[in-house]
Amino acid sequence: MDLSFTPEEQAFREEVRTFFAENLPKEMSDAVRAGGELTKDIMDRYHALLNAKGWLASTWPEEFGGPGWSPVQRHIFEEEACRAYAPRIVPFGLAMLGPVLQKFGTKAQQDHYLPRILSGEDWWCQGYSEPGAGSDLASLKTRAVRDGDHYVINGQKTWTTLGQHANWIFCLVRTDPDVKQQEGISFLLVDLATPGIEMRPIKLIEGGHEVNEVFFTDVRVPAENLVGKENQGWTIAKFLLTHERTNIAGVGFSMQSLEEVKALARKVMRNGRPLIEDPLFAARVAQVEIDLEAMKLTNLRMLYKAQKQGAPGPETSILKIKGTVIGQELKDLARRALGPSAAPFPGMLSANLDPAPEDAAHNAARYFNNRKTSIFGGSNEIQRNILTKTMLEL
Amino acid sequence: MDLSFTPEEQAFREEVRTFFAENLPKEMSDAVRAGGELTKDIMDRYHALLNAKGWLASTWPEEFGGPGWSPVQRHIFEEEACRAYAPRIVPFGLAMLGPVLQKFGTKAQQDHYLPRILSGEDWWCQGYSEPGAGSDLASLKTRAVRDGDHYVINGQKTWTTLGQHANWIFCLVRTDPDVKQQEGISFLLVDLATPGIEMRPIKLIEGGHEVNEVFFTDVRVPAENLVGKENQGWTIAKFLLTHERTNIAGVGFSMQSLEEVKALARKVMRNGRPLIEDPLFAARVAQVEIDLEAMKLTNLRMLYKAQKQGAPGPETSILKIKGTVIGQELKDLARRALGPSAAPFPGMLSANLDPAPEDAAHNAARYFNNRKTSIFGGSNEIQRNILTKTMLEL
Amino acid sequence: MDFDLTEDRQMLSDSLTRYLREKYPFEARNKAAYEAPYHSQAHWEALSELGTLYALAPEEAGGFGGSGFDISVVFEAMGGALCPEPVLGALMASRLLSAAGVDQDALLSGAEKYAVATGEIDAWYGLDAIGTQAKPAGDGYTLSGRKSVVYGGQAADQLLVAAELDGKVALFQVAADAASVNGYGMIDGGGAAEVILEDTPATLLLADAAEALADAANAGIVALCAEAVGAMDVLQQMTVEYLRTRKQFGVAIGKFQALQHRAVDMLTEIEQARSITIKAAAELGGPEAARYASMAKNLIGRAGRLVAEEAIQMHGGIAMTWEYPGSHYAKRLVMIDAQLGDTDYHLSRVMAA
Amino acid sequence: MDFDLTEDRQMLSDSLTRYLREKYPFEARNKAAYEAPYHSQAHWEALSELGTLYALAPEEAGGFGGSGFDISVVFEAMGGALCPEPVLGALMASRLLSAAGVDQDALLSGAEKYAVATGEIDAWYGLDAIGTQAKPAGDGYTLSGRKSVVYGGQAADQLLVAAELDGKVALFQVAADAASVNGYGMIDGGGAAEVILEDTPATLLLADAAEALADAANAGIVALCAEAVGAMDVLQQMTVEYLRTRKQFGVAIGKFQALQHRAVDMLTEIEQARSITIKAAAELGGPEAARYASMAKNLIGRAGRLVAEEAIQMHGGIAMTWEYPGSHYAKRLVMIDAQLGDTDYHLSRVMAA
Repeated sequence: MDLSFTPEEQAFREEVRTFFAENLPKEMSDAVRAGGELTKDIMDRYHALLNAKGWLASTWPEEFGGPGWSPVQRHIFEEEACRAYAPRIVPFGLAMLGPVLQKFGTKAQQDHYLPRILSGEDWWCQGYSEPGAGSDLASLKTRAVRDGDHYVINGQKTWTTLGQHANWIFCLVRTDPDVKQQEGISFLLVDLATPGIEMRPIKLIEGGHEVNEVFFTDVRVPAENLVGKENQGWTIAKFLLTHERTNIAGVGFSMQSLEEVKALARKVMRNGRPLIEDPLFAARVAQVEIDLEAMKLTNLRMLYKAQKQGAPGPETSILKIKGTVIGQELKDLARRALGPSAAPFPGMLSANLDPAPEDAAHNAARYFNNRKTSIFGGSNEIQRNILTKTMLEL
Repeated sequence: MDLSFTPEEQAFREEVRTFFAENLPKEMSDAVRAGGELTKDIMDRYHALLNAKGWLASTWPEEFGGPGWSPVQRHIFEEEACRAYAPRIVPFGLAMLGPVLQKFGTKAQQDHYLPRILSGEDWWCQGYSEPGAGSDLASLKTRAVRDGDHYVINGQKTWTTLGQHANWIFCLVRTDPDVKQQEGISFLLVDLATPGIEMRPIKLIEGGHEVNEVFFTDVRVPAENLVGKENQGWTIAKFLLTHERTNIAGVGFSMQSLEEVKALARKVMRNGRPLIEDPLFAARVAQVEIDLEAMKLTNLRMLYKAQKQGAPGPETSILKIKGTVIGQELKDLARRALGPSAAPFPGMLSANLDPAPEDAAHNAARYFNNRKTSIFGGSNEIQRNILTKTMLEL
Repeated sequence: MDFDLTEDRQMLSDSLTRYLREKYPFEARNKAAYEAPYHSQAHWEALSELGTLYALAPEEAGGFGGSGFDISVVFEAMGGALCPEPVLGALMASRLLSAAGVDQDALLSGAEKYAVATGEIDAWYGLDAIGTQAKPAGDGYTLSGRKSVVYGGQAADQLLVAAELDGKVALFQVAADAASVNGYGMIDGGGAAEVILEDTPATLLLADAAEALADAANAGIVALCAEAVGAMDVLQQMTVEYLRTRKQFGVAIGKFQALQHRAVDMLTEIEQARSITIKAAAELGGPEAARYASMAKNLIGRAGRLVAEEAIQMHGGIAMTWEYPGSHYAKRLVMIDAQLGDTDYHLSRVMAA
Repeated sequence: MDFDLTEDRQMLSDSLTRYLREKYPFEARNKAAYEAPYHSQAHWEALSELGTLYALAPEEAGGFGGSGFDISVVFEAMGGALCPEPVLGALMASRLLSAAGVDQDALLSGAEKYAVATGEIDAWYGLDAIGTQAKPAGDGYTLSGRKSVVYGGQAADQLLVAAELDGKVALFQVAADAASVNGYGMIDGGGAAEVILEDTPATLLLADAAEALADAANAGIVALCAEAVGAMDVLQQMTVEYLRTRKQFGVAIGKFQALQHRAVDMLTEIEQARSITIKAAAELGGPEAARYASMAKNLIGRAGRLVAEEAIQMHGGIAMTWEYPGSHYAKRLVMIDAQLGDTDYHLSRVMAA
């Protein structure tokens, strides 16, 4: 039993910290601190910055251009990125499609697509969920019919995050409607410039544009864009959903939020005294700080286990459930700390008129937006079902 | 919309309050305050005191010797009884069997049994639950087979509260095993002196003797002891379970507990100051006080509705759920307030050695004992199932 | 004891509810709530004509209501429709004008819209730390300071402003066009303003306004609690309806017991919220008004958050969208906590009592 | 980073667990736990022979352990069996004797049982309000005061007593038979004592004991947290097993989703409790020991209550009975909160930091 990092890991942490200190442009960290939506330009430039260093594709093996990091190194990188208020890496190409192509793709697909992900030439988005298939993903209805050397897609995808920036989409489609649900699904790569595709924004609860609907009408996709075998898509989907779960607890982001909440509570006044001196608010902060401190260890314990076993186990669902609850509680505190000054619609007021301190004007919007975290990526209810079966065996 | 009581109701409250002030022996209220188990003698004498006043059978119509109170009067009586630290009325004969006999019993049964309940000659206990039939009461297995002018009972009942004091038991028994569960059940009155009955104590979590198991081996019961028709028992059981729910929220008891917690928190010291000055503890108290204040109104609203409709509706399950949660929270605070002095097994120490203040030595025992309230009388899970069907229609 | 509405109040409730449902449906509501001036003058006038504002004032002030139950009837109906009209300001101003003995015909007819400006960046909920200062100037006074997040301020004709005068909190009336009023929209709809006062001319209404402001706050709290109850009822109904119709894994998700039990817990808290609001309404104007207002606002703050979060979670993604009305109910229920004192502020008041 | 036990600790854990399961089964435990002297001398000796006490002290004190992880291994095993033996007093006393530089062979061999007497009726958790007074008397000292709920005091040979001397909290050793030790049993099993000191002869160990007492408390907290984790694991397993086997309405109740999800939430909190206990164990003896001990004790207090109450509720009536072992686990998990500072006390310490 030893909670310390090895000297090599400590040195790695220093290296990452120094890299961010020296190379992350202030405008990027300022934009992250401000809490609004990031521009495509910022995300592109951040990716380029990491790619130049060889750190962009943290989960990829070296043979494909990844840094060859251990899970612990990836964890350290994520912590330090949060600490530096770096943007998040957009996961669709790097954390999702990349590993899929590495495992299921042809050599030709790997050679073609992977470098374009790293270079930023392709921005991928995800075509998984459908209006009628949320938690029950396998019930998806979007059809792809083989027609010569093409598939013809008809149907609709939804919750396509940052699709407005993307030029490619990977989709789960139904290629055989006559077999058991899970057995008739395929995984297709689709150029968004193909005729018949329409992407429409979905405005979210807080007013932001983050997700989209994608409509497919007789969209012809070359058969070579099939990944894996026809009707093997469910295997790929499951691989993708369980593959990259090391950052599922969002510990780094919660540490960031905790720091923000504490700074805010020292700054804002309530009843003539700094809010942090209000014992009820201070108790809320301390309570979630304790839960987060425990979650850090829970996360490391499961990381350690995953590293030993070679893959994360079903117990990572605990990280998803508790991690999102902690993150949401912190966003609640950040909003609560502001009192009425949380209420103005973000972006309407100049900084000198905004009653909220700088960087806090989006706190209510972030609270509402953050409710998604317990819904997407397998809702917390689905995670409880998984744990019921796997850990409790009920 | 008017929350005030009528002048008549106010006068009634005064009358009850005066009665308790003038007539309730101090040893009784002291015993209730102390929080341990009450002796049979105290309960008998308390019943006699109320019976002499004509107030014992608060739910009975006047024709059977009840006071003919409205639901609001009953509510006022209960509040005042709690305020005076009067013992609880033992419900098995008065609140349960009495109304059953009045609705389903023969004239002969009514004439024989009802006066004996009032006089205290008979102490009834309840034979409902079985080891395998808790929440799923209708699955009960205790058999009664007709043999001439007798029924012969074999089986086992459990959770028979205060059965150690009883001379009679009313039982649900299976008289027809070949029909749908609910249709083969009958309601029988059994003299506990009948050969073949054995009552064994169940020691509870906190060490008290409050409930019992009852074993029936070839117990011969006269057929005239059947209430209602054979195989009509489930109708009676449902009537009994839903009939007397006005005090289900336990508001009076919770008000009593709140007062005790506040008094205790003013008395005991923590970190050199009275506990009530600890903002975290004070916040716990204030929070449950608010919930209780709301519950008082929720209770009155449902009482009002029941009075208008003639019977309580399914929404009274809300009273059970929230009422028990509030009561349990208060018992938790009463234990928590004591710190380590809650831990000594009650009754082991003389008052001068007991580290807990007088009347608080049972606080931990009461906390543990009180966990039963969300389990018995239809567990809170069963109440949620009921509300799902009736109020949410899901 | 009587938990039924009087016939008059029932009629008011029905007519308001019907108007809001038929004439101010959700698309119109969202347009008014999120586009300047963050309410609709036409609907404001129509609601005024229905007697909404008169119901908030007693007969001696020219109205026909003014009790806690009159207030809760109006605001529960408004909450059910998420009505963004600045009626709260009218209510609180009416209480203050009554206390000052000032005529309020223009308020009650809806001809003039009032906003009450008490909160400041360092003094949101109490009056102790108010920084706005009053100075005598000629026959009247001038005010200097900043009032923050003045609900309804973006649309107000008149502002009632709390300011320090001779070591006491006094109440002044300021014509909105005499001050720098910077209006904006709110994340949950409706509007507010930052009000900058710089030697702004003002009329003194009450030299010692603490009691009147406390009464106005208590009335405002009853209003907000009733509004929340109205909104919770609707959001609960939406959620249950969604549970009935949305299918996953081949069955309606309302068949999943874990969701059933959580929906029951929502229902339970809503009934508790309704109860404490009735209690606060009954006590309004009496000696215990502040205590029960605090109890109510605390419970509403907790219940509102629970109902909002659980409704979103049980809906799933759809309730995360702007298009789905439920999301706006959820936002209102969360944000209402920050008006007139939040959960913790009011818990502290109950603790101190 | 390494979350596996060392081979030595794994062996200790295994041998303790095996002993407790095979030689100290539940009926024997209940008899010892609830009948005077509220532990079993024979089992105490056997556990001592297994090296239990030596594992709690470092080599320089004559033991072979003494780190946070040694402590947590021992107490997690004891918690799993609800072992009522007074090992906690030995642990805390060992830390104090080490700080005082006093030989502790009799303690580590189990020959003498120690209890640590700090708490008083008006000063349960902190040292600030301690009322027991020390006076010089001849070559030594005498103590006067009352120490309350001294865990293990009913069985102790030696008492280590915190008392005020020259305005500081000092530490004294008192032979149990020199004081008035009034033993009793606890509602969750095991024993304690009220210790009345009236000019009782005492040996000064540390004139300024604040730091040593804080260290002993931190070690005790790690022990209690590990004990709770051991007990929670067992109670969780019992509950899940009951959910698998108990049938109502014709199906195992573990098929009801509402119960499934609550059982998952128990599991989650237990994993969190395990994590924070590991953290507190790792930090024991370091500069942040008190902070992480407080975090751990707070989380354990909350998780323990949740697991206890949910286990009882999901079992139903059976877990309300003395006969069912689960009820005793539930009691221990609730009552452990009151030892060495409860949920709120430790939350306050984290808030203050």
